[in-house]
Amino acid sequence: MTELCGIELRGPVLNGSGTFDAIAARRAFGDSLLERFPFDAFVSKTITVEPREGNPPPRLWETPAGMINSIGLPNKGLEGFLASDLPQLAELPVPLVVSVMGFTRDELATLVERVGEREEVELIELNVSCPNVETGLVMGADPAETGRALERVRPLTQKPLIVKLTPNAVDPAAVAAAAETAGADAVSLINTLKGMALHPRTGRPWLGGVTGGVSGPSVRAVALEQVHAVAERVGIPVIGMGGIASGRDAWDFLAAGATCIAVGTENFRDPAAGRRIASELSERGPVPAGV
Amino acid sequence: MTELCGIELRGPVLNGSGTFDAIAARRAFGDSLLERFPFDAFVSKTITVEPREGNPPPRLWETPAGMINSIGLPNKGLEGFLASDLPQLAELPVPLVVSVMGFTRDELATLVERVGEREEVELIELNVSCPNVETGLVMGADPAETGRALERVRPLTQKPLIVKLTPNAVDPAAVAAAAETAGADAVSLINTLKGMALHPRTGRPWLGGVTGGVSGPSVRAVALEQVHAVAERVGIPVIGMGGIASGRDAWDFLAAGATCIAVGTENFRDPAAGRRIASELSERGPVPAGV
Amino acid sequence: MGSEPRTLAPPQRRSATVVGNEELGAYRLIAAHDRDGPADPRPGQFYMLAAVEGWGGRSDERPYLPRAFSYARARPAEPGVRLEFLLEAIGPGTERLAELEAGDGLALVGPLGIGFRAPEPDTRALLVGGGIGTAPLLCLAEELDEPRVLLGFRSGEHAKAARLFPDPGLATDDGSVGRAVLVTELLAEELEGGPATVLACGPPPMLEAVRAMCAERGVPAQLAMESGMACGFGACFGCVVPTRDGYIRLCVDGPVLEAGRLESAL
Amino acid sequence: MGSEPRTLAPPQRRSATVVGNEELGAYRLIAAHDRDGPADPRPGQFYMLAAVEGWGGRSDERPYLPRAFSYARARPAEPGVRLEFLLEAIGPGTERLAELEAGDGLALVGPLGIGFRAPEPDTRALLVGGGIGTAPLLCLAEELDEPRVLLGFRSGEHAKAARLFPDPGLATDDGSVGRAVLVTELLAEELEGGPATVLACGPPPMLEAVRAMCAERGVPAQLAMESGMACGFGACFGCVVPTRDGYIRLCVDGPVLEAGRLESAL
Ligand SMILES: Cc1cc2nc3c(=O)[nH]c(=O)nc-3n(C[C@H](O)[C@H](O)[C@H](O)COP(=O)(O)OP(=O)(O)OC[C@H]3O[C@@H](n4cnc5c(N)ncnc54)[C@H](O)[C@@H]3O)c2cc1C
Ligand SMILES: Cc1cc2nc3c(=O)[nH]c(=O)nc-3n(C[C@H](O)[C@H](O)[C@H](O)COP(=O)(O)OP(=O)(O)OC[C@H]3O[C@@H](n4cnc5c(N)ncnc54)[C@H](O)[C@@H]3O)c2cc1C
Ligand SMILES: Cc1cc2nc3c(=O)[nH]c(=O)nc-3n(C[C@H](O)[C@H](O)[C@H](O)COP(=O)(O)O)c2cc1C
Ligand SMILES: Cc1cc2nc3c(=O)[nH]c(=O)nc-3n(C[C@H](O)[C@H](O)[C@H](O)COP(=O)(O)O)c2cc1C
Ligand code: FES
Ligand code: FES
Repeated sequence: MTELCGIELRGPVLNGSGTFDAIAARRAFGDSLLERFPFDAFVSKTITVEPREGNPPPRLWETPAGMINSIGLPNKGLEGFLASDLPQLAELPVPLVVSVMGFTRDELATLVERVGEREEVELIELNVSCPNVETGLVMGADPAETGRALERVRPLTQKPLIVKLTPNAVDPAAVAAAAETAGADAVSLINTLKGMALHPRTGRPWLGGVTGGVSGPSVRAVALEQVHAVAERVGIPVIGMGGIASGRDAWDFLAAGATCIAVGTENFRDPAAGRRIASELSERGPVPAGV
Repeated sequence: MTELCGIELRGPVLNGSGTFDAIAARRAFGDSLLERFPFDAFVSKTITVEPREGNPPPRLWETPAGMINSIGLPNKGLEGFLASDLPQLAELPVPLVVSVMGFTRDELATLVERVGEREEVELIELNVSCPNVETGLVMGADPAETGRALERVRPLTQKPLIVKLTPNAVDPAAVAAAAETAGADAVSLINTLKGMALHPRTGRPWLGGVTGGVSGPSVRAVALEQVHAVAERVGIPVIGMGGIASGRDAWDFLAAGATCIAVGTENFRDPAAGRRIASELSERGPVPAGV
Repeated sequence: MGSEPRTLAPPQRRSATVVGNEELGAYRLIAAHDRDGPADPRPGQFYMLAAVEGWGGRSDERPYLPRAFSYARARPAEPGVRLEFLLEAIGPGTERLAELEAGDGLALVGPLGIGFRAPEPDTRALLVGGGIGTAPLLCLAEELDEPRVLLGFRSGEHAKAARLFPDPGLATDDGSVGRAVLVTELLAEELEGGPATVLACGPPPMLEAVRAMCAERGVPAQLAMESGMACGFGACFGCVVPTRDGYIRLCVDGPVLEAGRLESAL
Repeated sequence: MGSEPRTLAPPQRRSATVVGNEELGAYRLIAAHDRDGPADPRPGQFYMLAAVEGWGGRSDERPYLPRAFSYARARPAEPGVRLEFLLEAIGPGTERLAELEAGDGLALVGPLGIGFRAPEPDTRALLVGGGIGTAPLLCLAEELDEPRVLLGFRSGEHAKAARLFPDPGLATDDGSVGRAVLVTELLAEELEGGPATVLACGPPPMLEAVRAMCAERGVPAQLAMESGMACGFGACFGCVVPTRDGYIRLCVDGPVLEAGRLESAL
């Protein structure tokens, strides 16, 4: 058993937001997916206030030991999510975390308030890896900006708030500390690293969104350093992710100070990766006290 | 032929600072190294004012499609370099770039002044990926800090100054722009990404220096995005590097707007990588106008 | 076939054993014994494949992600199923798979996606394949009675894949085998022969030509499409294609689409 | 041997052809034909090796960097040289190399580093090897006349490597072969037999025991050491070991060091 912000989880393995669509997976795999659900808590893909189509294709590029994605947060929007997705996600056998992103503090407030009202939702994750269209600053890259966002939404819900940090920052630990001070209950990291690929023939950007986010084993060493630095700085639980593909990797992130870990890109290679990693982790034996 | 800050190079392929020791390589390979020297200009390992032993071992960790190093800038110090290394580097058949790092602006000034006096040296690269011990800010992560450093050293030499940017910044293009405004003649990027590894048994930091720098193909997509962003922002030449292992990779960096490229970690796999990449590059054909 | 021709996949990656890998002109026909998979995938469904050993470290340190392949044939095997894939080696992933030898491990997830629907009542099934797009038509042809199969290839080497079919109409770009026309010209002629349902798979230009031709003539058509995929089961949102009602994920809403849903197949 | 026993390497990675790979108890003996390399590497020198195909994509998506291996034997071959490496599979790199088959490509750079110097005049050469540290002693023993070779292994399976030597003193931890003592005990006895030069290679604890014993008795010793390497030719500064005069790069200033330069071999 693992405890995360007062919620009992059967284990420490989550999914990274946007790397597993339980509704689509149920279409492909049927209810056998629920019988041995791969995660101990399920994190939804990030939703926004307005519906989004996402970026034009191509959206994917394979890199050495990883990939770049330029998905562009396609989602049904707040109302569409609450009406059609949430009831289906509520059928999952594990606690639900809903990931939200606002392009202004008002949007973020709306999302936290409306999602927070729903009892199917156990925790809310704030994806702050986007520019605040008012200030132009990437919320998650700037401690003050992140603090202000938290101060705004903290009073709006009793539910635990997780801040998903961006690795594209000088000092993620400073951002985490600001989030903690402003009332965050946990932080999760890393989100994807900014990256790019060119068309092999034309030399022009390959991705429809021009740039994208790098993920997979190639980012693991960077993620582990940031998780270690953040865990040393804050007292709230840390959810560590970034290239985790085995129980050994998960063990490393826990040893670096994480309370839970999340599996992202590895889900694409194996839909049961979460479960496999959980069992490899228990076979690997106890995790030493945080380094 | 390639022109870099008014200096004629036989081609666009440099080495990344600290990834090829021409003096040691000559001990291993003899003068055959000079007959077909792998690079079109040679960049020295970064020197500091005082001699440094470097970090305790272990200094290396292999990652998926890359590695982490925690070398710690071992070097003979300014006087030792000028007295014993520079004369040997002057025997190389290509122009010499000397990389320097100062922990204060005064140190940087001393290095630029003394190195700039030596006519064996064609260009000077400023490695600003270190904290300024006075301000605590990592010079290369902060545009203003970088600008102030350049303003201080610019008057001290006629030689072209290259600023080596760190990727561990929110907006490397802003730092590059500040360097250009303050008189830099070129920028080079990326330096290594901050990363970490744990001991497989103890879970404690593997590297003697605790954290280190990630390099190799795993960082290429991140490097390409930063080179592209910087080349769009500045008018001075950009030296692109980060995971370049083939002519195709080099072609991508040139297409992204770089004038020259540098080979780093790939040198470790093949001492002739620079030459191999140069010929693969010419086989690959013309590079389209910058994207 | 049902309204949504989809056989469910076990919810994890499993390991099959390669039992054959033979050259077929420009392609390779790879057979694997999938002990733990369903014996009844639907024509047009696909599997995500990777070599168990040595998946990575090739050109550009790739491949890393699994690769999508329509199954070409499936035969019940005790236990499980014997699957055949027709493969064209064009990059690090397909090159690695093309090297697999009998006894090697083949990691797979599937069957995935939605296959071909039944032809419209009282119409002849016209199967149109271009190049490697021939693969899913093989199992499809087996399920239909007396379908007419039309195949187009770049060259005679590629056209060897046509040997897998009893008596296909054949076209090659260089005219080395069959007629020196585009396969769509064969289709145009066949469409004169009365009501038909077109079931096609091939490169985007061919599919677009088929789509336009069928739209013009009001002929129902289903197109098996391709896009770059990372997961194959709707997790990454990477495989979208534009349709009249917005982007859809080809891996869960396709890869076979009613032509009418598309403005263009390019 | 010269004052600095170092044969220069061609300044690029080249491709050799594997001509043999046989099991030798817990180890493998891999032979390769290196057409373009020098025929006279010096005992104690090493090569950086990688498989030409499939270097990567194993556990943790590794290996990526080449791996360092002392050559165990070298025989002139027209053209070039036939090299033999004794290998213990302990991780992704050595596991991949252990799978190489005759005909496969072996990428290599070398010979690298400084080998063993000649024993002091009028001394007997005592060669002391532990485990895989046996490898460089094989070519060294061939160069010396009537050296005494002492070898220690974990088990009988490992001790099979001793068969490569005419008549070695043998010790195993479990006593399954030879005596159930540490090889350093055999050394202590031999050191009673008059002036000697000790030439040793093995795990750090063994080397440290040898160093301490020789220091105590004033016996000259050379130790072939190990450290993690990325390049093997002085480029990365990653392979340093501490000596009385600071850190040195083992790949260019070693791997064979005069024991007197070390405070400890651990
Ligand atoms: C539903 C479906 C069914 C399919 N069925 C078959 C089949 O039956 N037989 C068959 O042979 N093929 C089939 N394919 C195609 C097959 O999946 C691809 O050929 C394969 O993925 C190519 O992988 P690769 O590593 O060999 O080539 P890649 O190097 O991945 O190149 C393939 C294409 O991707 C692009 N590309 C190049 N580099 C990259 C990169 N780094 N990241 C992302 N894209 C890149 C280029 O456009 C290139 O042409 C199918 C595809 C789909 C979606
Ligand atoms: C000069 C020299 C000569 C040698 N000669 C021989 C020889 O003749 N025969 C022989 O069998 N071996 C020899 N070795 C040792 C050989 O180079 C190593 O066994 C090999 O590099 C191991 O690689 P691997 O991938 O199999 O194992 P790895 O996974 O690299 O593990 C090897 C050791 O490195 C550490 N490690 C684990 N993971 C990592 C990581 N990700 N990054 C960095 N370190 C890690 C651990 O301590 C582990 O025990 C020699 C080494 C040197 C320096
Ligand atoms: C295709 C894809 C889509 C993603 N979408 C989201 C998202 O919607 N919200 C979010 O917070 N993170 C998103 N991420 C980031 C992951 O949750 C995770 O932080 C990152 O991928 C690092 O973990 P990994 O290396 O294990 O994938 C996405 C990642 C990928 C690869
Ligand atoms: C072992 C090692 C040592 C390095 N030392 C230096 C250095 O002294 N100064 C510097 O500016 N960059 C140094 N770098 C960074 C490289 O010059 C280069 O910027 C970086 O490795 C990215 O390129 P690559 O991926 O091709 O290696 C070093 C990199 C490595 C791997
Ligand atoms: S391939 Fe991932 S959603 Fe379709
Ligand atoms: S291994 Fe790179 S310097 Fe020794």
